[in-house]
Amino acid sequence: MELDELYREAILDHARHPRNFGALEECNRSAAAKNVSCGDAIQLFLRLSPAGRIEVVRFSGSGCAISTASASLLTLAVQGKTAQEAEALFEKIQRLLTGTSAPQDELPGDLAVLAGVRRFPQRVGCAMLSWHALEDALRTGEKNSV
Amino acid sequence: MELDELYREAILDHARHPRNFGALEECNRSAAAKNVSCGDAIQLFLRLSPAGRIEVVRFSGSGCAISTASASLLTLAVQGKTAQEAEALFEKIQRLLTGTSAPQDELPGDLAVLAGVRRFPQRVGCAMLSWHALEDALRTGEKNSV
Amino acid sequence: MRPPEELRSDFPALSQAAHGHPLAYLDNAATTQKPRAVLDAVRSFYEKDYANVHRGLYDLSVRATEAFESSRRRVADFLEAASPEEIIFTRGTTEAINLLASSAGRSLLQHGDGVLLTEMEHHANLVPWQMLRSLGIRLHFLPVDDEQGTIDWNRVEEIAKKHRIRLLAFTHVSNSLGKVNPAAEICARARSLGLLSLVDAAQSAGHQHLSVREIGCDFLAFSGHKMCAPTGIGVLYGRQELLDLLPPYQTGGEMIAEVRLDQSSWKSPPHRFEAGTPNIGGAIGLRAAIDYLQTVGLDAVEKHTASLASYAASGLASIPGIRILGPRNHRAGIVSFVLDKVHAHDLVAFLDQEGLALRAGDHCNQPLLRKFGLAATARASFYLYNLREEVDRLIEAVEKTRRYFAG
Amino acid sequence: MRPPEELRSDFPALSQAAHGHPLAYLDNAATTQKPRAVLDAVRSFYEKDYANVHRGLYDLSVRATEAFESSRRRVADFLEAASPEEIIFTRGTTEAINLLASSAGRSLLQHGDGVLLTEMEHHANLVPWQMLRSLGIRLHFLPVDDEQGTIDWNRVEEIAKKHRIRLLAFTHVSNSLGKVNPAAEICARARSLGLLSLVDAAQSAGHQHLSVREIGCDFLAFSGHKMCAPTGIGVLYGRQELLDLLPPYQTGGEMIAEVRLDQSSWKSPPHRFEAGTPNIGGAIGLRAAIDYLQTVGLDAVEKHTASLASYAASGLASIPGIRILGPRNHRAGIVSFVLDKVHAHDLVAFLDQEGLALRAGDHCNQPLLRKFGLAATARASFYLYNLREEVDRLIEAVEKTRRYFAG
Ligand SMILES: Cc1ncc(COP(=O)(O)O)c(C=O)c1O
Ligand SMILES: Cc1ncc(COP(=O)(O)O)c(C=O)c1O
Repeated sequence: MELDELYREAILDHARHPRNFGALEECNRSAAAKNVSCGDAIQLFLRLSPAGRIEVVRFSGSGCAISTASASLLTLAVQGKTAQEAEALFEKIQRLLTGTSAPQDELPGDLAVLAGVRRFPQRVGCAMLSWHALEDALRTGEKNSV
Repeated sequence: MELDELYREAILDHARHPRNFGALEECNRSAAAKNVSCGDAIQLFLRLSPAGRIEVVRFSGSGCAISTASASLLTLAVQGKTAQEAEALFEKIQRLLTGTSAPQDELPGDLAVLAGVRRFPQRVGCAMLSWHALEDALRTGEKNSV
Repeated sequence: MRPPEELRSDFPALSQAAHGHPLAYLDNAATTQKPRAVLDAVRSFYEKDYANVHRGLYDLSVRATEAFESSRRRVADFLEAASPEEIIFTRGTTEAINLLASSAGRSLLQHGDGVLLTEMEHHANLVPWQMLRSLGIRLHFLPVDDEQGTIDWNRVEEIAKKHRIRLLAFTHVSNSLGKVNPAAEICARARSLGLLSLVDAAQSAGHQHLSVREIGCDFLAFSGHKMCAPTGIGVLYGRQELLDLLPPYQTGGEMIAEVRLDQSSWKSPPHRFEAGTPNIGGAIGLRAAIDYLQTVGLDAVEKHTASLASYAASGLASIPGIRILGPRNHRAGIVSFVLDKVHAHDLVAFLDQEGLALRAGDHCNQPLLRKFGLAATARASFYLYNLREEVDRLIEAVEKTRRYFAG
Repeated sequence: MRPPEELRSDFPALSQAAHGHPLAYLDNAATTQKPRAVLDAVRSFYEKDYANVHRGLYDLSVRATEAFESSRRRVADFLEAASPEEIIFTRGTTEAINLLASSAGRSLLQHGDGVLLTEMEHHANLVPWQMLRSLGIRLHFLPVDDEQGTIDWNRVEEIAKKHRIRLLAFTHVSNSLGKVNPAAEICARARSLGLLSLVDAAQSAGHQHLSVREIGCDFLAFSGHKMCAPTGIGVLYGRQELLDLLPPYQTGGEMIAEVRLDQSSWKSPPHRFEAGTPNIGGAIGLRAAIDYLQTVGLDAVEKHTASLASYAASGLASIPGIRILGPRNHRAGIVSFVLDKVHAHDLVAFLDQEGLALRAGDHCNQPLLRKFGLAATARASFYLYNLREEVDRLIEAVEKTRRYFAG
């Protein structure tokens, strides 16, 4: 089935068992993102070290399998990264999913499973939701109200 | 030419040489009518006798050949008639031109030349313009401002 | 009614495949497909009779005007309106309600007046009224008591008296629940309380017999595209004596009597409310759609779609973890549902793979869904060309998706 | 450009007879005929790719959304806009200007601000601004100095300073005079004075190369039906940073971000301004019309229509008692005229008998015609498919009519 390309086993696993799920009380950065066309909403919580490294990252909210799995994968991917490295990752995934970079420009590690979204433009917004929250949390210096 | 049906010789004659044309200072009834879709405007002036008979009738304004000829013909047709008779004539011509009465139900006298308008629905408004002013002048008891 | 298998062949779009399956188009509450008769009528109009309307004195424009105005008469007949002057052409239901809210907000409704809505209104019959708040007009809501869409219409009286309600605006058929509100009863009640009434008939027009005379409403709005007509055309019906009181909405050509640099005066309804060149081709298409639907028979359409929906609702009910919204009895051709542990978006993405076109989302009913603790549902909605086999395929595919996600 | 004799065959409506003559359609300023390519594109969209847009997750609706949004991108290219987000779909020019006036009246324009128009504006670019008077916004007018349509644009500065002008709104091409206003120059002047600018491009879009980048306007409006597209679709272009400041116009579905019973929030432009189901088929038709016109070549269209108009103006000038309005040089494809002792309505009724379709009336330009002491003119307006022979027939038929009425 074509859809297996989108709902790879790893995606389903992350959707059923999201990692780093639940609010983080002691965060110093956070942001919410909402997909107005479907109502999916994600809150992202970060604790950055004084040196700007992501020490802890968690998310909460509700969404479809794609947005949930993408958020779960995000938390694994950015943990331990510097803010700059995380931003670079955001830009890479955005380029890859919106088709402005070549497909061979692969995503690193576990994130590679998101590449299947590329063929379903109507779902790119779902996959990008948590990443937009990340972007937002990193860019706005202070803790946002979520 | 089909149009000769509309622009009969008598119509052209009345359009070129309208009868009873010009304002009537000493009127006791008057009304204006305007065709919003083309800008044609007619003012009608009546002097009614105490018994309700139309003693004098004149018109002014500017319009196409059909509306001018129709107004000119109107002045001839209603002169000397009672208000009731004039109203009956209004209704008759309206029925005839808007097609709600049978064509054999002919218009009296000179008015018969207006029957050709029937085949040109876009011109019925022109032909009816002065008649609507007549109707208005008769119905509203007092002299209107024009 | 001609059997739906046969009616389908009137609709070119329905003969396509989707992901290797025959397309089962089950998103009719969003919009309907177009029969060949409608596409032909529009095309032939543009090929033979097209010109701008209302002001032309040449033959072609007389014909175009006559075609356009005869569409208005056709709509008036269709709705059993008292006269064609009661029919205003708009882009659709949304524009119709915006027009009414904007004009009524400057005439029929006064500062301090209340407008009564229900909690099941489509955003199109909610947000335009919210905009009147800045004029001191207050909104009140009849609660929806349960997921079946029950509303206690007896409460209208008490609310109307307490809050100086002037207008009651409600949806005839809920686009997410498939609930059918008793429009005639409601409007009679409104009238007896001295309230004006607006019926949002977006989901009922072209889906059942619809008469403003029988319903007794003051205003009614619908969209052509949900009843076989092209996009971009819809109708606001209004009782003549009320339309006479309403100021214009959009302004410009065609709707004015006299224009001076410093002021202008207006034509009478309906032209007062139709500024600029209207969607002439759309009106021709709407007339053809009405002709088509009346040939099929609206009572039959209503029966057919309701029977498919209740067949679907009972079939889906046997799937573990499913939750079906809407009334148990007397359901219009709409079934919304959610599946435990499967987000509606994932569900319809899977159904799409089986050639089943359903919508997932809030269906422009955010407040209602929020009340039920939901952000989105999947929705199957039926029309005259849908088949029982398509419902069977739906039920099977939902079950298959459930199993897939259950892992 | 392919020769007009050949282009004609792309337009089914042009091959018909009128009163026993080949139809000469000379009412293009009111609306244009549609090429087969546009009719085909719309039909094929409804037959293959039709669904509602924006919210569907199934294949068909993804295709419909893509087709609709690609039409928006096509319009952005056509106008050389900075991005598709600057393109708002409306019913036509009239709605575009109503939208802008209504939204700007609640944001960009303040109580006491002035709007500067010209005396040659179409009612569509006059009456919507008159409606803002109730908000304390004042209107001022640049006079038209003569029947050629001369405007002294140097006066903008003095008026702008004296009357706190905030916006200058003017027609690119006058629909009754055929006067072409130097849009780029005017907008540069407006910008240097700190004024916002709106160009009414109803008569120039699809009739000449048109670039918002070159013109440097803040807003621009046009109608599809005057450039080969179906009725019911048009565009408001607005610079992104200004659109961001504008509140919504119509409200309802598709334009909201979040709806609660007590309040709502809006999407960003352009969707903020497109409430409800849009005219999807109309947008597809507009895209096809742009494709068609660009294949023909817009510079060639401009040259062709201007040359027909100046040929017509000089030919008509030899008829005794004729009075021709509009500029002597650099006239767009429009010629308005009146004949001594023959009312314009009678004149076009006679021309109709000869198969010539012309408009008579005020052309939604009442204040301008009143200034010239006229209630109506006859107007011939040309497009890519008109022929020199048609102009010859026109001149001959006007002369014949004159003789008929001279009796
Ligand atoms: C009940 C109801 N009202 C209003 C609308 C809005 O209709 P449109 O988008 O055609 O303006 C819809 C359609 O989605 C609807 O279902
Ligand atoms: C200059 C001008 N502006 C505005 C309009 C109004 O266009 P529409 O009727 O398509 O809204 C027209 C068309 O008549 C026009 O010529």
